[in-house]
Amino acid sequence: MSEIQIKVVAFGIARDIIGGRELNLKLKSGSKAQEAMHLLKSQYPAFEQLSTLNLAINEEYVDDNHVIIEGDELVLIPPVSGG
Amino acid sequence: MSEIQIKVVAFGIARDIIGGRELNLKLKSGSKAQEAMHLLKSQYPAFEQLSTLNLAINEEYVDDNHVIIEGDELVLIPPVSGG
Amino acid sequence: MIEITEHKIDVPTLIAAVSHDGAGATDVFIGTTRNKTSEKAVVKLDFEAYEPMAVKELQKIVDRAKEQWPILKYAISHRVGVVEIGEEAVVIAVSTPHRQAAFESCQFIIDELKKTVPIWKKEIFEDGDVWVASHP
Amino acid sequence: MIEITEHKIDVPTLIAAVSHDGAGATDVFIGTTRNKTSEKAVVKLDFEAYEPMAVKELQKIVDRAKEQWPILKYAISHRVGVVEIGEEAVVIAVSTPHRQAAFESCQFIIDELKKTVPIWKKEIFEDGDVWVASHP
Repeated sequence: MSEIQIKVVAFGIARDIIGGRELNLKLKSGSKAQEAMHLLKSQYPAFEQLSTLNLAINEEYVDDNHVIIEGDELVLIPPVSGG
Repeated sequence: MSEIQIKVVAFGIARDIIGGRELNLKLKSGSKAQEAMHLLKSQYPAFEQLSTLNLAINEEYVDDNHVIIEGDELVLIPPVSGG
Repeated sequence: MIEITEHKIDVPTLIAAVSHDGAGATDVFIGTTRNKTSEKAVVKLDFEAYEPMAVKELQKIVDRAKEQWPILKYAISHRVGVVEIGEEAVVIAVSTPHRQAAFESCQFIIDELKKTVPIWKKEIFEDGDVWVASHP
Repeated sequence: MIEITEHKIDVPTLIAAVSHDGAGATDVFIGTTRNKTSEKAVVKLDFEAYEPMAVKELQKIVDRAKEQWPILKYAISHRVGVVEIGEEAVVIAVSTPHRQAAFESCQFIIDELKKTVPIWKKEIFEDGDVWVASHP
């Protein structure tokens, strides 16, 4: 089964958890957002402690079933706290 | 029965109705606010057309039963429209 | 701070007046002169106030607001005299620890101001004028 | 106007940006840095934003607000970087024909901003820091 390589960008506490702004992730071709999330949570168990953790692609929130494609940039959105 | 003389001060449309800022009013001693109001409405029927007409004495609203005393300055408060 | 003024209201001064280190929220209401009422063109407004009583009534409103919300500081300024289109007729600024109280107390103050404070607004049109809300 | 900025927010500029001859009401919400959270002394805040998405999400909120209220003009500015005590972290100004819509739409925008816009606040204390709301 072919793999795709994607970039993950982190903000706020998610950046602290991965220890940097970005990381690369290998996923099976056809993976959904929830599978990427599962992989990230297994690599960084601290994500499990957050109140919420959302994903955005192309500056839009995506839901669990969104299919990730080669070249996508996944952005990790921990609980927002603007204002 | 003795009379008292009081000053009436008018604002807004009440000033237009009496044709000036002030007028003097003779009332029976012991008159209440409602009697002063009745007298004013009989002299200036246009007051009857207003949505409301309140009285203030000493910079406070007074109710119908407030007893007017010599030297009081009655202020006519037509419908307010600040803001 | 409560004032009735013949001069243009300086909004930044009012905002500065409610500055407080414990404030997380400030709400500022600005009532401006609209260019129309019920589709009739308004040229300008002319406000009249029974000033000492207006200040007293405003203070009563603030006191009632303080019983309901944790107001840190407040500033209220209302114009009298001619107010041109787009100019501020009234500005109310309130600072509170959290935002809900700022919105609610600021709205309470302007709502009550319109009910009890002895200030009168005359709308001036091209062809006449009218004391607002005088008649049913 | 929607902006994410590293510079101090100039409130009068935002108020001027929502000026409109048809406006009878302008509501301005100013979120400032409090000197404490839950009794712990805050030294300053540090905001981070995913800027292009934050602007897009703010625009979506404004679009939803416009469906519900007759907003004439709006201006939203949110700081990023270090914000000292008493400084503005966010300012939202909305002008409408009448006041109820100004209060409601302004409050809607700040309420929604806090739910969906990718901006993160770190509270910095004398002895450490914390990303606000990260954990249950």
